Amino acid sequence: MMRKLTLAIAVIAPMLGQAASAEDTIKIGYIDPLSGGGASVGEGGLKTFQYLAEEMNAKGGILGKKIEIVGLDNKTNPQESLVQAQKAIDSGVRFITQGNGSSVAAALSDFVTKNNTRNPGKEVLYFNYAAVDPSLTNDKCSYWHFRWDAGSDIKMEALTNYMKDTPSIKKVYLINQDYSFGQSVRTDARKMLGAKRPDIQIVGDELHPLLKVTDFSPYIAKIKASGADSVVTGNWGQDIALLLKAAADAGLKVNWYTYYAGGAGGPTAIKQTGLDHQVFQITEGFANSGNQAAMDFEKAFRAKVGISLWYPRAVNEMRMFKAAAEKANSVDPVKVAAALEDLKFEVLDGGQGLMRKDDHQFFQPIYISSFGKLAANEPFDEENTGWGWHMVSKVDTAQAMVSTTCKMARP
Amino acid sequence: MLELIVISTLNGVLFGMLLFLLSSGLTVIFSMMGVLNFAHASFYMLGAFFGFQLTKWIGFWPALVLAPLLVGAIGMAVERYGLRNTHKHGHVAELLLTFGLAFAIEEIVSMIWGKSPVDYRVPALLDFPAFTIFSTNYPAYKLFMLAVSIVIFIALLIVLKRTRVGLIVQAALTHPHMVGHLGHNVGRVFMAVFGVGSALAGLAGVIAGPALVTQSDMAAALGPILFVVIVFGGLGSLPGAFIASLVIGLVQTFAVALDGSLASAFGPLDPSAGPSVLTDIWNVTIAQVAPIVPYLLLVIILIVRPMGLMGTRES
Amino acid sequence: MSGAVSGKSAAIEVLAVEKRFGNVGIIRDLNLSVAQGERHAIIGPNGAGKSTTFNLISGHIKPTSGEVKLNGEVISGLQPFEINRRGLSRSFQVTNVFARMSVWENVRCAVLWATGHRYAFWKNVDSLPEVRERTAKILDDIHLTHRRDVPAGLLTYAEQRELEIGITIASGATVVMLDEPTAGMSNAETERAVALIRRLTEGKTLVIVEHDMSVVFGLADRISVLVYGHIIASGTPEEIRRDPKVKEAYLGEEAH
Amino acid sequence: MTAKVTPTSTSASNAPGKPAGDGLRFYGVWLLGIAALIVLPMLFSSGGSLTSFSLIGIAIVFALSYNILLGQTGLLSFGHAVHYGLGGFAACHMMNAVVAHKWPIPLPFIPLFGGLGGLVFAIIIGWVMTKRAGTVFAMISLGIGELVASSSLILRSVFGGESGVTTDRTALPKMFGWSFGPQLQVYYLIAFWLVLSAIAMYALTRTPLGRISNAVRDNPERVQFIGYDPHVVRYLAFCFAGFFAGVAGGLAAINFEIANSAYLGAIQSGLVLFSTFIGGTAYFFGPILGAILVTYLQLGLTSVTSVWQLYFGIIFIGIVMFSPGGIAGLLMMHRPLVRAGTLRTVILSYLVAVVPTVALACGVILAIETVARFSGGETINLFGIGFKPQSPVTWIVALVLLVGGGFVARLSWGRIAEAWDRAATVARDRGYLA
Repeated sequence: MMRKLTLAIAVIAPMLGQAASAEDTIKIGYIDPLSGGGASVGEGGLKTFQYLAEEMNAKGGILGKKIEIVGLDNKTNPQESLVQAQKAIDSGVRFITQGNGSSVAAALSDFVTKNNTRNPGKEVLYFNYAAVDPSLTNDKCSYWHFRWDAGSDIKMEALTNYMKDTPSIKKVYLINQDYSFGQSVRTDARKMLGAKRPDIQIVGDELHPLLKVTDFSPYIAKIKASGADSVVTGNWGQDIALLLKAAADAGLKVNWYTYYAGGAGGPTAIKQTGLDHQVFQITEGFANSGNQAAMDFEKAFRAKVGISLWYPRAVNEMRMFKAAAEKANSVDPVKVAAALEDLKFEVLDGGQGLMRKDDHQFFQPIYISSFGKLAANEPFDEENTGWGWHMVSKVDTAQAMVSTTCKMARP
Repeated sequence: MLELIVISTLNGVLFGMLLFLLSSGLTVIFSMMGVLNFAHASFYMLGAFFGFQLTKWIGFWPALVLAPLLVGAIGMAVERYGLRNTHKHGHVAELLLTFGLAFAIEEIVSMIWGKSPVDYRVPALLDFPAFTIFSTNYPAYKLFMLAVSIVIFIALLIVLKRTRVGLIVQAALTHPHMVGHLGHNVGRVFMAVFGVGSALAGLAGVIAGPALVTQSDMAAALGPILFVVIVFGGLGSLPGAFIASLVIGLVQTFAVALDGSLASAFGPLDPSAGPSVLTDIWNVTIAQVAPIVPYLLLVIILIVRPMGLMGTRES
Repeated sequence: MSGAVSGKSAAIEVLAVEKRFGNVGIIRDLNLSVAQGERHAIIGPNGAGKSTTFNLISGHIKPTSGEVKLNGEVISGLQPFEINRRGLSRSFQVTNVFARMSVWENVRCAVLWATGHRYAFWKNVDSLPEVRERTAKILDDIHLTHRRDVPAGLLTYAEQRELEIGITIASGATVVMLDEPTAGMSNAETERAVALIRRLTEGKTLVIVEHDMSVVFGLADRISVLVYGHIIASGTPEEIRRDPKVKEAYLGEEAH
Repeated sequence: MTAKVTPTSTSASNAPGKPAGDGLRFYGVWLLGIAALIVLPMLFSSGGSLTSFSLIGIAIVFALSYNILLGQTGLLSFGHAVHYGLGGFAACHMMNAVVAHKWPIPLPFIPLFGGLGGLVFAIIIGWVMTKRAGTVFAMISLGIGELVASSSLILRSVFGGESGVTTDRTALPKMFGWSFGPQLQVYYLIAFWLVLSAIAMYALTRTPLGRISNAVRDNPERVQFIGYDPHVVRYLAFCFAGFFAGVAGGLAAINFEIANSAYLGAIQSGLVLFSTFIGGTAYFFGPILGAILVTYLQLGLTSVTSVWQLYFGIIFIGIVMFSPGGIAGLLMMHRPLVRAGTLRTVILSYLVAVVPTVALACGVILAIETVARFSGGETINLFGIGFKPQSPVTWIVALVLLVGGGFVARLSWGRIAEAWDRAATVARDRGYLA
């Protein structure tokens, strides 16, 4: 009986303790993997947001309120994300940010939308900093979802614009993770390359299991056998690092057009392959962009956090959040959402960005950079390899706009 | 195409031999003690992480010897202080103990070494292409892995055929009930077998670590395949485990290499029909289903030949 | 070897049954006939194949060749439960009860099929009057009513042997086979068990394997002597006592 | 608590023909449970509590369904989540179909379709799987689990690929004017199904099939000689377990309004095994305790420590090694002592052991957290005392607690064993213990 009683008390006690948060802090729920396969990426993101929050707090926060980042582990699992989101909301969080996994993003967007319809007055905003599935701003778009990363279609638009003018590309091999994002990369690549460079041959189109392959050498053997000169891949996390590692082992020499080669482990793997300026990345910013403010920020960030800034968009997100709150003179999610719509903003790496009202997609300049030996004016290397990112091409905001099919349901 | 076949065969045999290093220990432990060691893949992971850490401290070659010994010692401790005490509660309890252990080991590993892959490099001595076949390099390290696996395989054969413990193990494989009649030595024999099995798994981890990815979920990824191997080969059959390891290794590697789908064989379906289960199955490539091929094999063998490929016992 | 009682088919008929494990023949050309209502004992030295014979008849193992008939119907090749449903029930030499279940549950489970409840998942097992009565009766018969709620695994050895008999007869099978029911019992316990067996198998066909010759000769109507997987003699206790082959092969060596 | 006592208890059984008082108590417990379910959300009405209660309710149904296999029939499954997940998908598709075709089926009936989803798969795959029990069944269940989980990513039209299938529970026809938008209404829906399923599953243990399942668990060989085919028994039990797991999955689908491949996966299968075993498989209420504890720890510990799963593992290993009957087994061990009136001495020995045991536990926690936070350097907060993971003081405290606490705890456990033996002897003499 005693045991039962203590158990009961133990069960109940923490439930009582869920008091509302103090009014003078703005809690942002960071929902991303902090354990399991995606943890390295998730932890990097968490540190980035915490750094940004500290930086803002040091300058007085937003409208005098301090910002607190609440890290919530979703184990890259949609249900777990919903549990964590609910938990966060109950503890006073009104802004959620998440990036890893489009399936999580879709679930969260859906959850937030339902939550806001069912709990008027307790609205929650969802800031998406990295889930790039185009459907999030097209058929599944939501008024409460804002995306700072460029959708995968936008990135592919920029990439194919670059490839169009590179006549050496003749045979392209597509290798992607077998899930919604990987599939949208492959479909967009086929469609856009077909339109812009019909002479390019797609010699392979591979989908492999997400985050499960430990040895890519069979895939590399296939790429080799296909005679491809370029590979396009949306792989991220260990899937890009191991892919490049296997390529290095097999001595495969092709040009790699990637979305996320800059993630953890990627630069090290590229250095090992010896592919000097043959691995390309499409981003909304990078360390050696040449923009002085961005480079200063990068320097301070690296000194403090110990990793390079993977997410310049996180900077844009947080600063724009602040701008919107100040514009609305409120941190009420409904007012912030309204203020964010069509908000123009000078992004970290320079140039004007726009949060489009139609689909809540942020449009900004897109960069294509290559990884290799650094020039004198490029101070930042990656993962202590001595190599770093080098500007190849910049696509301006106007050229990186794509149309949307979003039929936004407004409250 | 020929190039693909040669490379895939090499990779497949290599993966198969790695699987055998693990499944041999698992099979012997299962036959003798009736315990399906759920934590066997965790010992493999420990081998990889110990290998990584020791390589950092004292270099790869000493680590190659020391790390498996360490893992073997841990295995023996698990047998002595864990399984032996649980034995009285039956095989299910023993199985659950190893299940819990696998869980705890994964957590401890990720607690100490983190959750992201560690930078476990191929030793410089072996970091060169061994040969080039149709312009594809084959890394020397992989040949080294293959060599180590084969050496261990031969050593195992000799031990089983020539030594007393080997004879006991063999007897146990064919007549599991006989193990009870080993007398007062039974505890020590169990401990030794468990230790050697774990050490073999550890060795597999040390050599696989640099070639594959060394991270805290590597055990969970490999474990289920391991069970498929020993059920497929026939519980308690070492030759069965050997053949199954190679079959699964080759099948998985070749499945990745193949692009065929029903659509490519018989032409696309009428697109107006819209998406359905049929279109999913129709359009999926063999490469995409590669990860589920082992489990499909498992189901097929259970229907066709429930005791497994070489198995003689029903359970 | 006598055949069936005229007019009725034999309860059990074993016809030229052979059992080999690999190359080793354990049972060769086994012929046995047990008449309805007869108490038949099978005796023989250790390793003669008595338990194997039991296993062959009850379907625990399948004969390599030959036939087993129950009440005239061929049952060799059937699963044990199919044979059981046709009215043959057996006990085990090594105690084989449901250790974690209570004595009551043990007996009741054995009653369920025979009372027609089979795999029913829509009936409350506690509110089946005929099951309850029959279980209670059997518990009473085996003198374990006072231990009804004790897990079977915690009974004393003799109690477990009694429970074993109770489970065996619970289904009301007409043919009951008991494998060394008194093994390991003291004299007093044995006497009690024999009385119990006699009472419980009243009107049924009984086949019993037993080492204790006093039990065998006191209980059996007929006896078969099994040596090296072959029946060398079959007859009334008197006939067996006098049979020279038996004396030579069995009674001569092992005085019981 | 390793006293030499009787191995395990009887099954989830009640002796027949109980006196009227027992019957009253029996219904009393159920009514009390139902009353608690009704009152709980009134006492704790925050969204977080409601979510927790809902998840716990789902976990209880799931764990009870699992115990039909493990506790009742002796089948150790590593792939039970397959039925849970398929139930979830079935429920989601059903909800979408109801909305699309405007069928007059309100939300409260949806879990039934989840159950059917789990059941259908069990019927299809179960016959092959249940051919054998024990380790072989365990491995096959693991393989099937992996097969289904991986296949779900390939059969996109049914499983919606990585992102799964979403649905809107409020779009279904209303019942009693409830929209089932607010979590409170969902909670009551779950509670209703929890009660319904629990009663059904309890009733199942008291049917001929339920009892024969126990017999198959204890001795499948003998069952064949009392007229039953153990394969059929296992198969039927497997189907029932599949059905109720499907109901749980359907409830989860309603709660989350999404079903995806994670429902089917190894993690979910492992969790239900943990819950059931930690709670105790030998008693009907064991899995309920386990599900409450594990779900609660899962929700609560995650925010306290990043290595919460390690604590899970340690608890689980501890239970396997020292108390295979789980929490329920530990509790019920005391019943004969209570009846014999000898509990007091044992309780006293417990009280003596509390301090060193807690000290030992603190030592373990401190040691683990020191390792876990060593690189990060976050302070460990234990009972309001802050410990720095890099500080030698922390290490010494941990070591002292571990070694000292461990030593004294062992002594005190010896005392418990002695006290227990004495109490048990008396209980045995008085006839309350066999």
